[in-house]
Amino acid sequence: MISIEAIVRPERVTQVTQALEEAGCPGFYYYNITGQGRQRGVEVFVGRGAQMATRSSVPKTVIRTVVPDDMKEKIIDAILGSARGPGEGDIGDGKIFVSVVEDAVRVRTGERGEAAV
Amino acid sequence: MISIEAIVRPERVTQVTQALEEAGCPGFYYYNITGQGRQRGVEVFVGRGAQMATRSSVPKTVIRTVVPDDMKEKIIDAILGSARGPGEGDIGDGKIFVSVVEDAVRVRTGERGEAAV
Amino acid sequence: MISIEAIVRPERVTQVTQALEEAGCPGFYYYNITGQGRQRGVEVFVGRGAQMATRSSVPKTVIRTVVPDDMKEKIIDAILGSARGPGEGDIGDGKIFVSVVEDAVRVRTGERGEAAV
Amino acid sequence: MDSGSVAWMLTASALVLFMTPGLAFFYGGLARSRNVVSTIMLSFISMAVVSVVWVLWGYSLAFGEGNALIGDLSKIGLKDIGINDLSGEIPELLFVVFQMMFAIITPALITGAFVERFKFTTYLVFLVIWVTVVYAPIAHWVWAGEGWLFKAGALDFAGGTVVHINAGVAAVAAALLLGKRRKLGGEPGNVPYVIIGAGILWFGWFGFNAGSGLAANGLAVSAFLVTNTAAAAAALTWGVLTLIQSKRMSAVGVATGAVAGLVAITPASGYVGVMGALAIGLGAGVLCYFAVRLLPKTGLDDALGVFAVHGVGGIWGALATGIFATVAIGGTAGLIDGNPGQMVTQVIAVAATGGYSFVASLIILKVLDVIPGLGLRASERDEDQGLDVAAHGERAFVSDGAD
Amino acid sequence: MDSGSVAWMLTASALVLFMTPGLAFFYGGLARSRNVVSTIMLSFISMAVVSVVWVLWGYSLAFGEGNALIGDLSKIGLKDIGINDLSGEIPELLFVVFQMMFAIITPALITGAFVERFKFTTYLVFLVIWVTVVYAPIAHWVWAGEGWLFKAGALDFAGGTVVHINAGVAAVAAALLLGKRRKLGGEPGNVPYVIIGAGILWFGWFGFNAGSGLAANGLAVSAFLVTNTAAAAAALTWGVLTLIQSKRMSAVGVATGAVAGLVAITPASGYVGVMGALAIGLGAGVLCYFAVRLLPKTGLDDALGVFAVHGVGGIWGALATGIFATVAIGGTAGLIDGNPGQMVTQVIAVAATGGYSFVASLIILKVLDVIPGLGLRASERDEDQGLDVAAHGERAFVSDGAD
Amino acid sequence: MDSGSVAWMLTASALVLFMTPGLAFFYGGLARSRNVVSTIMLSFISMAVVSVVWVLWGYSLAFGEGNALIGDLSKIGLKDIGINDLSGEIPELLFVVFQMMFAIITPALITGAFVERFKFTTYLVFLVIWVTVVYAPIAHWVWAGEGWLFKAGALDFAGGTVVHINAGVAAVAAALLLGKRRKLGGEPGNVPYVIIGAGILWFGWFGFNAGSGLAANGLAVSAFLVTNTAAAAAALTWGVLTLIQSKRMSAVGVATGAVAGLVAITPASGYVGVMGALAIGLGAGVLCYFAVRLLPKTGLDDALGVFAVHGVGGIWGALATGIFATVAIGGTAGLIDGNPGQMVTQVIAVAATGGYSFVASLIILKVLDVIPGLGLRASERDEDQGLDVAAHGERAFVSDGAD
Ligand SMILES: Nc1ncnc2c1ncn2[C@@H]1O[C@H](COP(=O)(O)OP(=O)(O)O)[C@@H](O)[C@H]1O
Ligand SMILES: Nc1ncnc2c1ncn2[C@@H]1O[C@H](COP(=O)(O)OP(=O)(O)O)[C@@H](O)[C@H]1O
Ligand SMILES: Nc1ncnc2c1ncn2[C@@H]1O[C@H](COP(=O)(O)OP(=O)(O)O)[C@@H](O)[C@H]1O
Repeated sequence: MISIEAIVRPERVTQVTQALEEAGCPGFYYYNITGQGRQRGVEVFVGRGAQMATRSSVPKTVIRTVVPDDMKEKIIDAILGSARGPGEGDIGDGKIFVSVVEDAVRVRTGERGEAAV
Repeated sequence: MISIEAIVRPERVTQVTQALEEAGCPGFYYYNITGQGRQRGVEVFVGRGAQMATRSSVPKTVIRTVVPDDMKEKIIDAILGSARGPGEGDIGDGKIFVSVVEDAVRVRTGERGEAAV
Repeated sequence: MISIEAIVRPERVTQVTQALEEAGCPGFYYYNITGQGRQRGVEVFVGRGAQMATRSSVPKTVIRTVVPDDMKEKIIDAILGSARGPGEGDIGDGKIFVSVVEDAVRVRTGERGEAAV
Repeated sequence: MDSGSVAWMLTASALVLFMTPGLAFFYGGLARSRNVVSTIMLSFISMAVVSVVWVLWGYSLAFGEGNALIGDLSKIGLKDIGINDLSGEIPELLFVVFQMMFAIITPALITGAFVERFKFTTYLVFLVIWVTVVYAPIAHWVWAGEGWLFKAGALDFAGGTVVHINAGVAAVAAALLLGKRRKLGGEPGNVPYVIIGAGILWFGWFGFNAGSGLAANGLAVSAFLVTNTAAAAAALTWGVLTLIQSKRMSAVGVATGAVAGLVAITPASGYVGVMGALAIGLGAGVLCYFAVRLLPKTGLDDALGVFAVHGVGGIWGALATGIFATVAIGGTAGLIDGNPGQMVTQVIAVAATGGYSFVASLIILKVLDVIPGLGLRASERDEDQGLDVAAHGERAFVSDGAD
Repeated sequence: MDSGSVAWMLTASALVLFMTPGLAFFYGGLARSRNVVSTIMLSFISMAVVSVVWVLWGYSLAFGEGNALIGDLSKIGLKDIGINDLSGEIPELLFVVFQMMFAIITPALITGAFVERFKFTTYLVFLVIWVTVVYAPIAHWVWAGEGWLFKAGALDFAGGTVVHINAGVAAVAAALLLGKRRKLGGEPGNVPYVIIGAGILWFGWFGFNAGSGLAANGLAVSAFLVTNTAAAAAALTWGVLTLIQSKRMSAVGVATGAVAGLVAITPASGYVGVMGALAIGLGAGVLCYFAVRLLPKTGLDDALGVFAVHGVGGIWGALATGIFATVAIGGTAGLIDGNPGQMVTQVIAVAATGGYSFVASLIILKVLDVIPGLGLRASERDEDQGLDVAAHGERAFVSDGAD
Repeated sequence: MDSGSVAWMLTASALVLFMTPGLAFFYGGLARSRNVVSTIMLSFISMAVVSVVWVLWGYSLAFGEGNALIGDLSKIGLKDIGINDLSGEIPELLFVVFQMMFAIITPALITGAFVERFKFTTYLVFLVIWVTVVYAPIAHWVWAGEGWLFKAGALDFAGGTVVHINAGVAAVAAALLLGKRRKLGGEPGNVPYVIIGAGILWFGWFGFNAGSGLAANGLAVSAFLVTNTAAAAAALTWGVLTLIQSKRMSAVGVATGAVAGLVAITPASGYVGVMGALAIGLGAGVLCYFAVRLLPKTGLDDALGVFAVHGVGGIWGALATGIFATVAIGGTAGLIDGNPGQMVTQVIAVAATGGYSFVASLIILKVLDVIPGLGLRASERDEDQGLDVAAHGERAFVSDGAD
């Protein structure tokens, strides 16, 4: 099994999760993070609303799913096809990281391995 | 070392962490996520409180611990024994994912490997 | 590629992320968690402000970065050099976990592997 | 000068002012969380802008003598109004202040249709123009001695036409021109904000309605009582409807119901008794509930349902005033008391204020849309990012550590 | 009709109404975060339900002439009360309104014992019955001219027995029948909500107590002063006790202390001077603090400590009124002023109101528990999931992106 | 006794009391999120501590007859003040109450310089001493019949010197002795709290200023009007300045601007007309905006900019009173009306109150710093961890599941 983690723009979460469902992804979860990469942050007010500072980090959302190895490309394609903003490829659209998962257990049944995913 | 991640119901966090402590788990951390799997979400009000929509995702909590390889089954058992809701095995009780951790460092001391966990 | 996850004190996030930037880290993200380890929690008021209980967990922040393998030690050093509290090595300063990442994809371009990080 | 009435009207003015931050939270809680600050600001800034406009020329246009359609510039900058000049039992300046609070909240109500996509700088210009060109004349028609609707005998004790219908139809005009949000609203971002907002609105509305008689007397008391009764009846009605709908009672629904009841009783509050108030509240609960459910099907993105609540509730209230008005309270009979003619007047008032507001608001917004450098709609990028950061350089909530 | 008194009583009524959303936040902040909406709703919905009950029959049962035990139906639907009919210096309808606000908040206070597990639909029925069967009679006993406790000379200026003891013992009855929550409370979910709630309560309590003389006069001022003094003294006392306990001063403790002081001064506010108020506040701080610490050891899950604060504080206040009442303020002497007999009357009032409320509340709840389709307790699954979603279809906070 | 004035002053007192929780949220929202509770508590606890100090000895020291510099102990514990003893048209006890609310909020204002690092237990001691040694004398100078500034004809209608300059310079003294926070502030932690706080402050300020004439009359109305006008003008000014600065309008900036305008109009509110108020608001917006931008460059960590807003705004207001005062409103002419001498008096009042407050606050804080067991600054560990947990054993927000 592999774990696929996609760091995406928060406003794309609905689209990406829909695409995952359509791609047959059995389950996933997501959470908000603060990210920093090439995308430069924004100017924000600090203190009592008269001074500004640049915040280099931006809000992102991580969507993670654990799937059988053979779904890898399908899932990646689903994410690539749904996570891009309106501009078709802007800095800050995010990343996907893939890593190996050794084992999985379904709490309800105690099932192991791919059957548990 | 291995990383064990358990996705559980938020209301079971206290029980699971207690079980982990009892199983001799050296440390762990947890955070809230939004999950989607077989468990169907709930109907919620949207807008100004007269229309409803089904939210397919549900709040869950991830509990993660990194432990020496040989503690794997003990930890899994502890989680299985504590994460199930009152119904003894309901859809949505959650999953456990196990993966390999290559190295660990204790910030305080700089210790490496299993000693750092 | 490897994934480096550092669990640090929330009040050290600015220092650590700065150190990461200086170490040439291409990107990272962070999120708040609740952690438990050797560090004992604090006494807090419960209920209506007359009874106390000990909360064993403490707020921490996870900072995660995915980097080429050869940056491992540089990144770890950067974290070790910036994550420690004023006391130079207190219990609760945190941990670093290293694991393997198989693949990476840049959403914007579809680039793969180290080029995507 | 009656010091008791001065005391009450000072209080009532403060209460009505406080409604605007209340509205800011009510609307802010309904918006998605990356637009909380911007939604709040749409209401809050009205306190700053309209206060200034009102003392400079707004009051004079609304309540200067003028003609049947509009006041004049005789009171510009409030000149020549001494601190002891009276308007009835209270100083005229107190009337200025009390009326100012109404002028502040009315455009703020419209902004429920603007949220998550209106360009803030354009909104500032809109505020100035709309209060001048739409609000002041309608207030003059209905409440000034020379106003044609006032003379025609239209009953609007505290602003059903001037405030609510006016704001409700302006919201429709705005939704038409603005178009849909890129991402439609889902669950409200912060239900407690909605509740505290509704609580403040309910509290402040006592000033709004019970202050509209401009005196501390039996009529004020009656207005207070019927205001509370209608709010309660509508809140309960809405709550029960959601319970029937889904076995769950929506807190946002109850809060919205309360506001719908408050809207509907507004024009009637000086004319009807407690039984009339129960009927008005019940009617408001039912009508606005179905309006909130059904109006989105038109495809119009009146984001927070301003027309469904203030438009529908305001129209119902204006008509219900014609139905339930009773001589024993306000000296005028309505339909039930045997005066069907009042209904005609009420319909005219609704049509005239609604019609004028719709057309004028549409024109104003259209003009603002095409002026280079203005334009109604924030950029797609800003809308996606959320207007809090894009238009105000602020995030609502910043936690420690990872933020 | 004195316009100054009308002005003040309009304000006071609005202030007391505002206390209920304040209480909603106070309690809402103490609950765990997945029950914020439901806890808030338990208070907020009382504004909708009780307002209607009150104008329909509640007021008549409480203040209609009747006999020593209960009013009658002569004022049902407030019929025949004209807008200029007086009750003392103010219109009777203003008395109706002011008293309504007390009837709204009293059952809301009880709900601190209901949180996180009471079935909401049953609660709606409970509200109607409890106000009718428990609140109205007790209000009649203590405040109506014919009421037996009134005639016996029991002193309760603003509701120590009628409101606080009443709510406090009803909470015990509820906790007994409901049983424990599946997961007991830990840290409060939202401390700022507790503080803003306490702030609103403190603010509104000026209306509650200083309005209870029904006039804008020296007695109202005195009640205002002692109210503030007792609140401050109790807040400070509680804060210092937590400091002694743990070297930390609990903000929730200070807020709770303030409420305890406000509760205790309520019956006394028209009878005692500022030194009496300091003593009452100090006593309330100490007694309620230890009650909050010790009562959970009984095993009773009075979740937010309603009895510890309102029961204990109310009893202390009722007795303290008998101790500290002074002729110079309210015309009646207490123990210190040489009238030990007053203590007897106060004890009788405490026992009678507490006893009746306990028994009647227990019976009502028991009956509701066994009626098919009702029942007191939410299902285990709903309780685990949190009542916000289960009973209201809403989450308190929804953030963007991952939610 | 005029019941209308009593009604208004009861209301005004309640409004001013409510400002302190408002300030608690205003400041609390500006702090970083692990110091929300502690920042709120710095304000909130003042209600508990100062209320007690005031009735025990504070009022007597401030308003007991005494001499030109300080009152006496003749009214200690408010002894011998009967409930019907008058002070002008209202009971003296009402004057006691109203003034108490000012004594509560003044030290709370200072705490904007304390946040995130002041030791809470030391703060409790500071509160008692500061109100006694700094606040009471200055109030006596300016407002008591015997006070030397009062006699000198210094104009301060509602507390520009006594409250704002006083708090502003005390904040500088505190920042000097405390030193910088270990981690300077960034984005405000909770913008909606800032807005609701500002909304409550604006609302409550009507009591503050329009109550300061101690009667419900034309002057109160005028004060109300100019208060609103200056707040609006300053809020708008600040908002526009941020728009110029960054094309974004800061909500926190608008809220701060409103407060700056309210501060500046405070001393002037009984003396100037609406045009003066516009000028004062505009000036406050500009001056305080630049003060907030520039003062941090001094290296002084006045964390929430207390001096920049209350000090600069207060000084501007005091001088502007001398400029814009007009006989038609308050009976005294200012510079524009041809009385340049008033400016001299105003400068003296600013210098005297500011100078005394600065020196006395510095000494008090220095002494507290060196007393063993006290000390001004929390430990490094506590500061890092955040004072909510360290000093109050509480976290502001606890969510379910992972918390
Ligand atoms: N090496 C990395 N490790 C972990 N997260 C990263 C890394 N690089 C980028 N990210 C995350 O991905 C997000 C998008 O990356 P960014 O460099 O801004 O844009 P792009 O992926 O389009 O080049 C960042 O905000 C950060 O959250
Ligand atoms: N393939 C997956 N990858 C990641 N998380 C998953 C996956 N499947 C399920 N989950 C998580 O586990 C939770 C429980 O899964 P669900 O399918 O609802 O119940 P069950 O595990 O009992 O079959 C989901 O809410 C989701 O958060
Ligand atoms: N085995 C573990 N697995 C996952 N997280 C851990 C583990 N041990 C510790 N942690 C995390 O690291 C934090 C610091 O650990 P702790 O034992 O308190 O201090 P130290 O690392 O200095 O010994 C904990 O709060 C927890 O979040």
